Order: sequence, then structure tokens, then C-alpha cells
Amino acid sequence: MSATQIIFWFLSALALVSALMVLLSKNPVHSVLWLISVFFAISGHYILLNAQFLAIVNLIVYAGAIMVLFLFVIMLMNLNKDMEPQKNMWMKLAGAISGGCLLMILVSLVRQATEIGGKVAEMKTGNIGLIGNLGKVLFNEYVVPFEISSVLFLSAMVGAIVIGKKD
Amino acid sequence: MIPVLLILIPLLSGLVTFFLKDEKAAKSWSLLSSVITLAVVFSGLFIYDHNSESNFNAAWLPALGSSFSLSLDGMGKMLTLLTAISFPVVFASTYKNSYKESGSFYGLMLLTQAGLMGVFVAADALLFYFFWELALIPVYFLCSIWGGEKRIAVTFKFFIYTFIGSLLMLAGILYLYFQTPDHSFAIKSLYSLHLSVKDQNIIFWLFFIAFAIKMPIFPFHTWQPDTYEQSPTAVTMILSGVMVKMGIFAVIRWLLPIFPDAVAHFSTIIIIFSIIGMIYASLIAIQQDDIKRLIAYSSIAHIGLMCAAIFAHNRIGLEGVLIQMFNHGINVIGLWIVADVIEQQLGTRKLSELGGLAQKAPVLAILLVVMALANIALPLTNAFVGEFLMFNGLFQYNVWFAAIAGISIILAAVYTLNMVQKIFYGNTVSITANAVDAKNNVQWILIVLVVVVLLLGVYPQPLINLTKDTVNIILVNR
Amino acid sequence: MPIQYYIILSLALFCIGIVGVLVRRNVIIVFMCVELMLNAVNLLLVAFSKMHHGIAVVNDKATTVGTDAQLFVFFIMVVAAAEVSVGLAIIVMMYRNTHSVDVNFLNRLKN
Amino acid sequence: MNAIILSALLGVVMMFSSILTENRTIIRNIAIAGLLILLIGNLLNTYTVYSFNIDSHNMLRFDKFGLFFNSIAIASTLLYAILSGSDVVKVGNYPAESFALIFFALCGVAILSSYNTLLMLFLGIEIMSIPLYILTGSDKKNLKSNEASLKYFLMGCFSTGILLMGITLLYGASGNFNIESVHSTSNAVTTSYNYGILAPLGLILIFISMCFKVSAAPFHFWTPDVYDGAPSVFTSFMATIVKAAGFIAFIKLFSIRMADLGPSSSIILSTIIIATLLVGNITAVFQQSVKRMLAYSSIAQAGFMLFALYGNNDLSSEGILLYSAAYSIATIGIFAILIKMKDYTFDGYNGLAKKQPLVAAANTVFLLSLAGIPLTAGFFAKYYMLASALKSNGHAVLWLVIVAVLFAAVSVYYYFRVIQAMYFKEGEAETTEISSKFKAGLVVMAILIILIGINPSFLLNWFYF
Amino acid sequence: MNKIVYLVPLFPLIGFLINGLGRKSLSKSLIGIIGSATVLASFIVSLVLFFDVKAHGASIVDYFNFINVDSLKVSFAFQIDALSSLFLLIITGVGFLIHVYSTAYMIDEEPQHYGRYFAYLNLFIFSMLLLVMGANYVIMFIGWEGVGLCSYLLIGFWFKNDNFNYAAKKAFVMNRIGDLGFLLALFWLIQKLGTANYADVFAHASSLSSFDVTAITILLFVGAMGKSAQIPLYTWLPDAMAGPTPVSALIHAATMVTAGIYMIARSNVLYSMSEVTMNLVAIIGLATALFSATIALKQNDIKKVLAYSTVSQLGYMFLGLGVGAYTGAVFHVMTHAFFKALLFLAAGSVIHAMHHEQDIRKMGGLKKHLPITHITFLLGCIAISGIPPFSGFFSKDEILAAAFAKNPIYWGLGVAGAAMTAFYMFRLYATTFLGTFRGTHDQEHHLHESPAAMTIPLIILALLSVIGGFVGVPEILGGHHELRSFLSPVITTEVEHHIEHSTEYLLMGISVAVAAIAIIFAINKFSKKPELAEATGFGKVLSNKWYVDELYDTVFVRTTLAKGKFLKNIIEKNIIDGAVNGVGKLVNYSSRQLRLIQSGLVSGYILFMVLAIIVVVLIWVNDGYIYKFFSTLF
Repeated sequence: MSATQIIFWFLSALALVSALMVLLSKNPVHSVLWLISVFFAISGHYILLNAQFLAIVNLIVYAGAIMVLFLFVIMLMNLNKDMEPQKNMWMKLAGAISGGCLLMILVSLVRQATEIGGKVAEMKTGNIGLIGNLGKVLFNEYVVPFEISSVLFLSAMVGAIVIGKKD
Repeated sequence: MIPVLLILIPLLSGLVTFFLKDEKAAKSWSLLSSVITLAVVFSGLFIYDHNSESNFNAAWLPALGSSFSLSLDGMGKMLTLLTAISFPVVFASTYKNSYKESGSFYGLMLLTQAGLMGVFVAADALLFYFFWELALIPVYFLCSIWGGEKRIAVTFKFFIYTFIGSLLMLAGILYLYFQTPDHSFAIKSLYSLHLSVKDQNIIFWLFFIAFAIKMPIFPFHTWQPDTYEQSPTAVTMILSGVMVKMGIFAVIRWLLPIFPDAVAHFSTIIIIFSIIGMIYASLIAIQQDDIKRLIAYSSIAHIGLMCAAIFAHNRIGLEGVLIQMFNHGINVIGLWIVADVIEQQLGTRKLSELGGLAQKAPVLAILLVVMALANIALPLTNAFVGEFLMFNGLFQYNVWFAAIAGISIILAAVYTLNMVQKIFYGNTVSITANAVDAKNNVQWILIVLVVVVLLLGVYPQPLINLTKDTVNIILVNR
Repeated sequence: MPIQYYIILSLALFCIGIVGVLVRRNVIIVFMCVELMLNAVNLLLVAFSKMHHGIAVVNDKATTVGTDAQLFVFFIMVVAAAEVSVGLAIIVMMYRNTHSVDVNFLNRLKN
Repeated sequence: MNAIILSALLGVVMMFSSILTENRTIIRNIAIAGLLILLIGNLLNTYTVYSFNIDSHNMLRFDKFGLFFNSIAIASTLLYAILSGSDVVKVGNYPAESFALIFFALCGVAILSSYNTLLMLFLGIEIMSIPLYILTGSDKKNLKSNEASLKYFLMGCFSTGILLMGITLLYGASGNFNIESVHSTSNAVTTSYNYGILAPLGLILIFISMCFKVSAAPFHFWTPDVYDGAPSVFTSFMATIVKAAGFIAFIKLFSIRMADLGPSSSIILSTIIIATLLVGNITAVFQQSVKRMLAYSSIAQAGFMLFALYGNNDLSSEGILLYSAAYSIATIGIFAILIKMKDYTFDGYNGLAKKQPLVAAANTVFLLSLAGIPLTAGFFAKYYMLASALKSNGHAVLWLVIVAVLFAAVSVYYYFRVIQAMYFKEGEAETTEISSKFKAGLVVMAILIILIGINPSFLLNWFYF
Repeated sequence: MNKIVYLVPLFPLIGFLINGLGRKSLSKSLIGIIGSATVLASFIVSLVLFFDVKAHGASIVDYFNFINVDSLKVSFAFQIDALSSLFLLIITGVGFLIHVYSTAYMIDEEPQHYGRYFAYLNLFIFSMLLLVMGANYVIMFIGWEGVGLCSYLLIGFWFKNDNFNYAAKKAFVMNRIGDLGFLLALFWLIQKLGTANYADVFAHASSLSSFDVTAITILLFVGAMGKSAQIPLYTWLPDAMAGPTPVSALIHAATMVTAGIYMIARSNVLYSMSEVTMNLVAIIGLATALFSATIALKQNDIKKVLAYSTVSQLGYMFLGLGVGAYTGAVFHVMTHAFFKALLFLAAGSVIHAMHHEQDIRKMGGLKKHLPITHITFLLGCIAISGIPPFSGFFSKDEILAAAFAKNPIYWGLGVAGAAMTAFYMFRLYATTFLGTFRGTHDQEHHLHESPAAMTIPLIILALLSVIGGFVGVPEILGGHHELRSFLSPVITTEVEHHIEHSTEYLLMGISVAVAAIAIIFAINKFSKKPELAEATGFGKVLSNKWYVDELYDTVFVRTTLAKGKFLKNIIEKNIIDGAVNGVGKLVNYSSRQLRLIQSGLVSGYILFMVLAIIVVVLIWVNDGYIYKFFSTLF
């Protein structure tokens, strides 16, 4: 087993366990922290796939900005206790089972997919994930969506003000 | 040009009527308009009786393969005549009744007339469907606004019931449209269709249920007595005099020629249902205490016979149906007029509360008796010829069907005479003690109707000649 | 690595996210689970991007195949950030009005 | 391109106008003027006048269909602003921002009518949705509004996740984000697996997410609650223009890719159509609030619009345009009247015909149109939908058409309850003040509906012009 | 001569119109004159036609196409031949007398009702004339229903009395049952032969299969049963006595009820082809004759006795038809018209004198108060009893002789019936006219002979009853039976019976003797000690008419009403309308249930979505099998 494989398995296990812990922790703050751990694991995968730009952005935007925002809100609301009201057991069971079923069906279908049989993801090589290459494409071909996403931000901004401002 | 006028005159004058605030003006205006329509029909029958005058074609939705094409054949002429006669008769005989917001009332009535005329002259399936609905919607408002106590629920049932039918028909029309080689709704294209038997057997029912509800035949009839009972009588006259003919008309015009195999295949079952309906409705009519409901069930029985005779699918029966459509319209309107007079004057329609009216209203009594006799198809009244031919046609189809259906003529005598007896004979009761005879307008209208009844009873041949060409088309197309 | 591994990994993460949405009542955690779903998608996109690039690069050294997927991930992150700002604003608004973050607490609109 | 850029700019203009003025009437008028400019801009674009010539690298493609839909959407919004603009500015403390958000949403609509890659689809949906989350919650003190906004947001995000997973799987199979199918020329379809597994699976997930956006059952659950909880003016906007845009996006993608699902596509589609018709129509029957009834009815209407996917021919594309126009005009009208009512229950409409005959008449026309009664635009809308399905599938689809018409009859039941209340029942329908301009607007819309109902080419000729 | 044929029905029609429309403005005397004169005019024209037929034979006059559809051509045509011209004479002649009688009998009515009465009567004559003059079955049917209508109107003439109205309705409905049979026979003819004209039908009758003929004739006979009050459709006729007495005389004795005989005699060609039908007709006729005779034995209403007597005599006529003695039956129609009309009118005279008292137990000894009535009534009784040389003897004897030739049992039962006839007639006579008066003093004080307008018709009819039989004196009694030779062009299938002359004399002797014994017995029994108490035992069964009315009421009327009620209240309300409303309720119910899914909980919604995703994926995995399954459904 090569080092890549070891790292792959480690990161995968970390991601899955952390994701599960997001669900299972009673304390919201712990959930946030576990989620950050998932993001780190995923960023690790990105690095493994040589998508360095995304790995960094993921850490900065997600783990850094978004999760901090979450944490901030939780703290603001003083929710760092086990205060979640108990949910209906049936609902939990149904949720878990149906989620499991969905996973089972999807996985079994994917395993039958012959069109990707034997294909591999390039590890550690390939330079498309490098910031220079991405930047060129982003500001050439992808300039329209890039600009358009500014509208998205504008409206999110307006929304945050409209909704969030205390009258 | 004639068919266009037949639609346009009531349509436009109806729209104008909505804005007439004065009751008198609305009444006179609508009466005038309906008389003009009648004159146009007559001119179409006697003066401008050319092909060019009775056909009209204009582009409407070329992209959809539908055109605004109208044509008047014999059956169409007869039914437009019936429609054109009915409306002035209804307006004149209810002239003394007053309605709140009469402008809207008469406006909606005239819109109904436009719709009915359209149904009878449309030569394009989509157009036909349009008029079919156009005739329905004003009636919905008429009944719901000016009807009796339970009007809202009852009319709503009526509306939804018929609307389901017409939607199914729409699905059928659409299906047929895509089967035509030139993608057209024109009646000619539909007539020349050669559908597979399997297709016919499905689409047939889509059409037939729509028509069966409209006619109505057993077991699709339950909207009818309630609706007749709850509607204002003027509307009931139109409903039963003209509107139920839409169903029969449509079966003849749109069903028989297009689905010959399905008609042959299902005729027995439909005739059986029609006959069950005849007996069934007659038996219930015997038990009715309300005049309007009684006439309603009687009408169901008569329509059942017409439906059975249509599906017997022979010339004699079909000819009988055609002339009976006209005759039944005249007769039933006459009965409603009497029912309306009684209700307006005495405030009740319960047979058990009436009696002895013949002493107070002899003229009305005589006129009703004639109408009642026409209702039971006594010879030398108009209905006899129709029923004679229809039973004849049915007999040719199957002896037993005719025999069993014939029981209804016995039952018809029972309930009709029962009604006459309970209203007019016996001693007067408190309600009828101070009754007076019908007003002049009603008397004259009824006399006119009675004359028509007798004239057509003695000499029905003009009607038969008028509709001969239709029968030829229907039977030849097979 | 075989692409199947990545697919299954990210499907698993995706479904964990779904289960989280289903079983948790704390609206913030529900929202976090949605973010988890988006991250699963991101991971898979990058993996696919590298897969397609790996196939294309055999023929053409300078190929840019796969860039679009990585940019897509970028846009997903952009959108997620925008969504989070709006979402947290909504949650804060709700908390202000009800002092609860229970997703089922507000239940006036039904039937 | 004009519409996208102009609407974004106008959104910014609206934002700034809130700084310049507090007068709500002025804000409304600016918005109306802006919409007018937008409409003109889009029409110019339709007739080959490009004010902005930007190479989108084939990410956006402006065809007649999309541009025409844009015109319909913008014109509908214009009508909406004229009729209900004064009510928009009454909601919350940010009148100008509300309009700004509407403009941003319109930007999303414009993107959805012209997208050519899945990326633009995704962005379009988000740009359209995020303003709506906000507008839904804009009545901040109202718990219903809060709840609606939260539900909408959570479920919207969830469906975005599904959409993204679908896009990803599709990308995994094909290596690009183009909406055209690479397999479209392949041989006759015999099994569902002809196109592999990843691509169809991705398509199914996208399909489901789109179903969510157009509120097709069983992905409709957000609709009644959100439409009910949101401020009525914004419900009006959401239920009409936004929903129609969702359909346009849906059809744009699946008219090309539906076949990739193989023969089961039609069974999936018909299952969803029937479920949608069933849920929408049946549940609407028992509602007591007109607003909630309209929410369910919008689900039912979506069921009919899904027929366009079934047909996938010239009739369906014409039909969906016609449907959008007919449905939008009628619903905007009904909501405009609803907003004026003091009581949103059916009983609240009792006797409206006596007090406001003109309003009641217009409302009747709108309701008749929604019910699909002939001589109204709604009839031809439904007609086109059914015809398109019958045209391409003929026999096999007949039963679906029959089911659809039966449900249409059910829909008559609840639409006519309003008519009954207005005309046949006694009561004192209380309304806020109704200006004569408002009435004039209603009359114009009613006439529009009847004109299209008599001859749909009145509208569709523009399409071919 | 053909040119005046239309005048025959036209006159009464004119009378109907004048009296009907002018009943409020015309004076009573004018009404009476118009009513009678129009019938007299018809009678005169009929006489002319009669002699014309006698001289030149039959003719058909075609007026216009009544119904002309495809191959079916029904023209409005009259056929004047021996049979119809004879009936014309009977109808217009007896009709005229009864009109004259009525002018006096109905004089107490208000003018407008008086006018109405004559209008109805004229309308009846018109319809009856159509019935017999028609040249095809359709015209006959028109008259057939027309007379039924007039019968209805006249039975219910005093419409204030609900019992009369019920009787009228009963008559009409029972007639309609028969009419249905007639109609079906008519359709059968039209289907098989494509025509309803007598001439064509009889010419092509041989092309009909024996089944067709039997069916047609039986169905026609059903029609005759209704109109001519045969078992099982006879019960309306006694009830029909609710009408004014002249009406009973005209319609329910002399003319309308004989329409059935006319029809069968007219269709003799067809009937003779079916042995089954002939036997059926004979048996039904005989049964009716006997059955109603037994009932007549115990009736106490003067008109009821006559009514049952009429039913019984009609039974004889059918017996005659059934055994092939068509002429005999027609002959009996004629003589019966004379003496039964006479008896009814005389009874009317009695009732008139008794101030509308009809119970014979309250009469008695009227001989001296009403001499003319008494004599004429007695003559009528003798005539009906079949005592030679009164008219009834010849006609009845001819039927009985033919019956003997066919089957001696028929004859035996016929004679028994004749004996009963003689017995009840003279019971009636003795109770009414002999003995002492048993009514109130007031009634006795007012007893008086009727006016001339009433007695003159009585006298004329009495004369005819006495001599009317001489047109058909059989050859063994030295006659030539002119009636038979006159009718022979129409009745082409008369069964020639060959009985030894000695046997025939013996038969005559026996029947006359039996009748005479019955008469003497009856006079003896009832002139001194009339039967005043309510009958007991078997007599009670008879006086209650074998409880047939009750039976019919239970079996038919009530079950029909019950069915109607059941259908109305159970089937219509619950099942059919219930199904319709049930769909509505189902929608409503499912609406209430379905909206519960909309639980308001986000996690619930998302759970549904996830499940739906699973389902959709599974459908797809299924590779279109579901699709194929559905597409094979259609």
C-alpha cells in the first residue's frame, strides 16, 4: 500500500467519522467542530488530487469563514448546551433507514456502472488545479458566470440586511 | 350567412342586455331579439334556402386546424327552429314574472341561445366544443342566481357533472384530431376517418358519456330532476326543451357517423340502459309529488326512448328521433309553462296541495290536458308520430326491447293523468279556492303551442322531409 | 485511486448529510448538514475532474479538460457562502421572534 | 443578454433609490419605469438589437423561445407591479429593496430562459431563489412569514444539494456541463441502461430537483406552506413568474435529455403528473382559505404544465408559453384582488359581486381561465398541453389525458367556490379601498385573457414574428 | 261518392269545435241541436255511403301522406266497405239517438259543462268514425286511442268526484295496456310486410310465417282485450259506469267496446291463419262471458248489472270470432248495440226519474210510473235473453251454432251463460219494475216519465231491438242471412259450419228453453221478494266481483307503486344519486385525509422527498417494465 493510498484511506475514514459525529454530537458547538474536521479531510483529498487552489479556498471559505459564522451565531444564541429537544424516535428511525436505503441503492447502482469501470482519478499529478490555470479560464471563458455571481452576492447582501437588521 | 346571424343576433343583443338597467326594457329588448332570430330562421327555411346561405366558413385557428365553419343541414334547421321558437315563447310566457337584476338575467338567457344555436350549426369539432360550453356556463349562472332554495349545491352538481362529460369529450376530440390525416377538426375530416375498432371502442365512450350526461340517460340522470326543480322556470324550459336535445343531436351528428363499429358494438348495452331508464324514470314519476320533478322524470323517460331509438340505428327509428326532438321540445315547454303559471299564482308545486283547478281555470285546464296528451303521445298530437316511429325502429332492432320499452307508455299514462287529475280535478282546496285563469299572454302562447302540437300531429310530413337529408348522411356514412 | 472509491465516499457523505437533515431538529445543524451535502458534491466533482483530465491528458499534454469542474466547485462555494449569509439571517430572525432554533417549533402552516 | 444585465442594473438602481427617497409611490413608479425599460430592452433583443454584446462562450444562448418567455415574464411582472405595486411597498420597511430583489429574481429568470450549461442553470436557479427566500420572510414580525421563509430556505438548499449531485454525476459520465446530450443520435432505445448508469442517475436527481422548483408532487410540500405564509404580494410573484421560469428551465433541459432516461422516462413522468394533479386538486378542495387554495391550485396547474415535457414538440413549446402567460395573468389578477380582501377565507368573498361588480366579474374571468373554461386563455393553455402529449404519444398517453381532464373537473369545484361566494351568497365582502386605476387594470387583464381565449394566435403570432 | 266520405267524420269534428269553443256563449238548446245535428248529418252521409257500398262495392279514399319514411308509407286514407259502412251506420245511428237522449238527460248541467259534454260526445263520434273508416291499422290506432281518450274524458265528466276520476284513469290505463299490444302487432306487421294498409296486408298475409301470424294476431287480440273489456283487462268497464248514463250507452255498450270485435273481424284474414289465436280468442271470450255473467248475478247497481252484462255479451262476440263466425259476431255487435243501448238509456231514464239513485234495492214497482221506460226496458231484456224473434236471438244463436260446430263444450257453456244472462236481466227487470216501490217518499213523489227527447230514442231503439235480427235470419229459419252476403267481400274467411238441420233446431230449442226457464224463475223469485240483504257466502264473492279488483290492486297497482317508491327513495336517492354524491364525498374525504400529509414539519417533507427519490430511482431501475405493463393495458 503506497503512501497515497494510506492517506486516502485515512482521510476518507476521518471524513466519514467526522461527518457521523456531526450528526451524533448533542452539543452544536461540537457539531461545528466536527464539521470543520470534515472540511479539513476534504481539503486533504483536494491536495491529494492536486487541486491546490480548491483545497486552500475550501479551508479559507468554508472552515475559516462559513464555519466561524456558524459558530458565531451559535454562540450568539447561547446554544452551546445540550438543549436540543428530543425528536420523535420514529422520525429518527425513518430518517436513518431511508437515508441508508438511498445510499444502498445509489452505491449498488454505481457499482454496476460499467462506463466508469477501471477509470481512475489522477492523483498528485495534473496541473489543472493550480491557481494560474484556473484563473486563466475563470477570467476568460467563465467571466460571465463570474460576473453574474456578483448579482447573487448583491441579493444575498440585500437579503441579509433586510432580514437581519433589527427594526 | 344565416347560421352566423343565428349566433350573432342573440350574442350581441345578449351583451347589450347586460347593460339595460330597466326591467321593461330588458324584457322587451330580449323578446324583440328572439323574435328577430325566429324570423331569420324562417327566412332560412323558406326564402334563402340555398346551400350558400346555410354554410359559412372563415379562418379561425388555422394553426390548430380549426376553422369557424358553420353549416345548417335539415337537423340543424329543425333544431335551430326549435331554439328560435323556444326563446320568444319562454320570454312571452314569463313576461309577467319579475327577476332581480333582470338585465343580467335576460342577457344570460340570450347568451345561452347563442350557445345553443352554435352547437346546432357548428361544423367543426373544436367550435362545437366551444359552443357546447358556451351554452352551459350562462345556464350555470342563471340557475345559481335566480334559482330555488337549494340552487347553489344543485346547480353546482349539474355543472360539474356536465363539465366532466364535456372534458372527456374534449379529450376524445383531441384524439380524433390527431388521427385525421390533415390534422383538422372539420366535420368532413372526422367523418372520413377510419378508426381501428380498438380506438373506436375507447373514444366512443369519451364522447358518449358527455352526451349521456347531457341528455341525460340512466344512470347519469340524477342531476336533472334537482336542477329542473331548483332552476327558475324560464331556464328549466330552455334546459329541458332545448338543452337536452343537445345531447341527442350530438349523438346523431358526432357519434354515429364517426364510430360506426363502436356503435354497432355497444348499441345493445346502451339500449338496455336507455330502456331501464325509461321504466325506472316512469316508475319514479308516478311517485312524485312535485310537478317539476314529475315532468323532469317524464322527460328522462322520453329521452331514454330517443336514445334507444338512435342506437337501434335504422332509418325509421332515427327519423322518429329527429322529429321527436322537435316535438318533445314543444310539448315539454308547454308543460313547464303550465307548471310556472301554477307556481307563480298559487305558490306551490305540490300535487298533494292542489286540486279542483279546472273549475277556476278552465282554459288552462284544457290547454294542459292537450299538452299532457301530447306528453303521452296520443295519436293526432305531434308526439305520437315520433314515438310511433321510434318504437317501430326499436322493434326492428329487437322485439323484446320494444315490448319492454312499451311498458313506459302505460306508465306515462299513469303519471301524466295523475298529474292532470290532482291539479285540475276533484274539489277545490284552500289554495286553489281563489285561483283565476291564466293571464292572456300565457293563454295565447299555450294556444299557439297547442295548435303546433295538433298541426304536427296531423301532418308531420314537413318535419320528416326537413330531416331526411340528415338521416341519409348518418346512415350512408356507416 | 479508482474513481469508484471517490464516488462511494462522496455518496456516503452526501447521504450522511441527508440523514442529518432528517434526524436533527436544531435548525443550525440541519443547515450544516446541507453544507455537508454540498461538500460531498464538491469532492466528487474534483475527483471527476481529475478522472477526465487523466483520460484526456494521455492524448494531449496541454489539455484543460477538468478545469470546468474545478471552477464549478468554486462557484458552488460562492453560492454556498451567499446562501449561508441569507440562511443565518433567517435563522437569527426566527430566533429573535421565537427564541427557539427548533426546526419544528414553527408549525402554524400546515394541512 | 439585455434582460440579464438590465435587470441586475435596475436592481442596483432600486437599491440606490432607497437612499434617495422614502416616498413609496415614487419607488413604485421607479420600479414600473424600470420594468418598462427592461421590457423594451428585452423586446429589442428579441428583434436583434443587442445593446450588450458579450461573448458568453456558449454558456448562454438566446433563442426566440427564451426571449419570448422573458418578454412574457417581464410583462407579467409589469402588470403585477401596476396592479399590486402599491401593496409591495407596504410590506416591511424596505420597499425599494423589495423591488430590487424582484429585479434580481428577474435576472435569474432571464438566465434560466437562456442557459446553455448546467453551471448557468445552477446559478440561475440560485439567483432566482435567494431573493425569494428573503421576500418570503420580509414580513419580519409575522411568524407565518418567518416560518415560510425558513421552510423555503431549508428545503430549497436541500434541493440545491440534490441538483448539484445530479449535475456532478452527469459530469462524471460525460465530462462536460453542456445540456445537449452526447447520445442524442444513438440508436433506438431499448433499455434504460443504454446511456450507462451515472448519466441517467444524475438526470433523475436533476429532474427531481426541478420538480421541486416547479412544485410537482411529491416534491411539492414547501409550496402550500410557503405560498400561504409569504406576504400575499410576493406569493403572487412566486406563484406566477418564478414558477413559469422554473418550467422554462425544466423544459429547456429535459426536452433534450428526457430520452436519456430510456423508456421508463414516460412512466416516471406520468407518475409525477398524476401525483401532482392528485395532490394539487384533491387537497385544494377542502381548503378554507382562498390563498391556500390558490397555493394548492398552483400545484395542480404545475401538473398540467408538466405535460409539456411529455409532448416535447412544437405544440408543447408554444403551449408552455401560452400556459405561462395565461396562468400568470390570471393568477396575478386573482392575487391582486385577494390582497384587497380583508378576509382571505371563502366566506370573505361573500357578496362581492354586489359591492364590487367589476372586480367580481374580472375575478370570475380569471377563475374561469384557471379552470380552463373555453373562451378564456386557460382553456387553450390546457388544450395545448394535452394536445402536445397526444401528438407525440397518441394512444398510450390517452389514459393520462383522461385522468388529467377528470382532475380538471375537480379543479372546477374549488375555483367555482369563489364564484359562488361572490355571486350567489349573501354577505358583506370587506375590501380595502379599490381605486379606479386598479379596476381598469383588472379589466385590461380580463380582456387580455378573453382575447387569448378566443384566438391564441393573438399571443403566439408574436412568437413567430 | 268518394267525394263525400270525408264528411262523415268532419261533421262531428265541426260539432266538437263549435261546442268546445262556444260552450260558454252558446245556449243549451243550440248546443244540443248542434251536437245532435252533426251526428245526424253524419248518419245521413253514412246511409248514402252504405247504399253506395251495397250497390258499387268498397272504395278507398286516400287523402294525404300521414307518415312517409323510407319504405314505410302510411297515408291518411279511409276505406268504405261493407264492414265499415255497417259500423258507420251503427255508430252514427245509435250515436244520434243517444245525442238526442242526452239533450234531455243532461239538461241540469251548467251551460259550459253541457257544451263540454256534447263536445266530448262529438269528439268521440269523430274518433270512432276514424277507427272504423281508416284504411290502415295506423288510422285505426288513431281512432282507437282517440275513443279511449273520449272514454276517459266522459267517465271523468263529473270531475269533482275523485272516484269518477280514478275510474276514468283506470279505464285509460287499462286501455293503454291493450294499446301496447296493438302497437306491437302493428310494428310486427310493418317490419314483416312494410305496410299497414289493410289491402296490402291481407294480400300479402300468406307470406307471413305461422309464428308471425300467431304473434301478430295475439298481440292484436291483446289490444282488443283492453278495448273490449275481456279477461283479464275487463275491470275498467264496470267502473266506467261512473260516467253519465248516455255515455255508458254509447261508449261502453254500443260502440267503443265493440272496436275489438271490429278489429278482429277486419283482420279475419290474419286470424283465420292462426288456429292457436282462434282458440285463444274463443276461450277468452267464453271465459269472459261466463265469468262476468256470474258477477252480474249479484250486482245491485242498475248500471253495474248492465255493465257486466255488456262484458258478458262482448265475450260472446269473441267466442263467435274465435270459432270463426265473424259475421255472427258483427251481427251480435249490431243487435247488442240496439238492445244494450236501449237498456242503458232506459236505465238512465229510471235513474233520471229516481234522482240519480242507482241501487235497484231502493226501486221496485216502477212499472206504473214509467210506462214507456218499462216497456222498452222489457223488450230490451227479452232481446238480450235471446227469445225469438227478438234480435238477440238470431245473433246469439248464430254464434252458439258456430260454437257447437267447433266444439260442443263451447256451446254448452255458452248456453249456460245465456241462461245466466236471462236470469240476471230479469232479476234486474223484476227488482226494478215489479213489486212495490221501496224508495223514499220524496222520490216517489217526484217519479215521472222522462221527456220525449228521452223516450223517443228509447222507442226507436226498442223497435230496432225487436226487428233488428231480421237482417240475419239464418237459412234454416227460411231467411237468406242478408248480412252475411253483404259482409262477404270483407269477411272472406267465414267458417262454414255444417250441422244437421235437426241438430240445429234442437240447439235453438234448448237455448231458448233454458233462457225461458231462467226468465220465469227470475221473475218469480224477484218480483215478490227482491233480494235486499247483503249477499253472504258465495254470493258475497260474486257481489264483490270475485275480488278481482282487490287482486289487481294488490298484484299490480300496489307493487307498481311500491316499486316506484322503492326506486325513488332507495335506488335513486341512495344508490344512483348516492354514487354521484359519493364521488364528491370521496373527493372531499380524500382531501381531508390528503392534507394531513402536509404536516407542517420540514423533516417530514424532506422524508417524503427522499422516499420519492428512492421510488423514482427504483422505477427507473425497473427498465420500463412498468411502462410496458401500462401500455399493454390499452
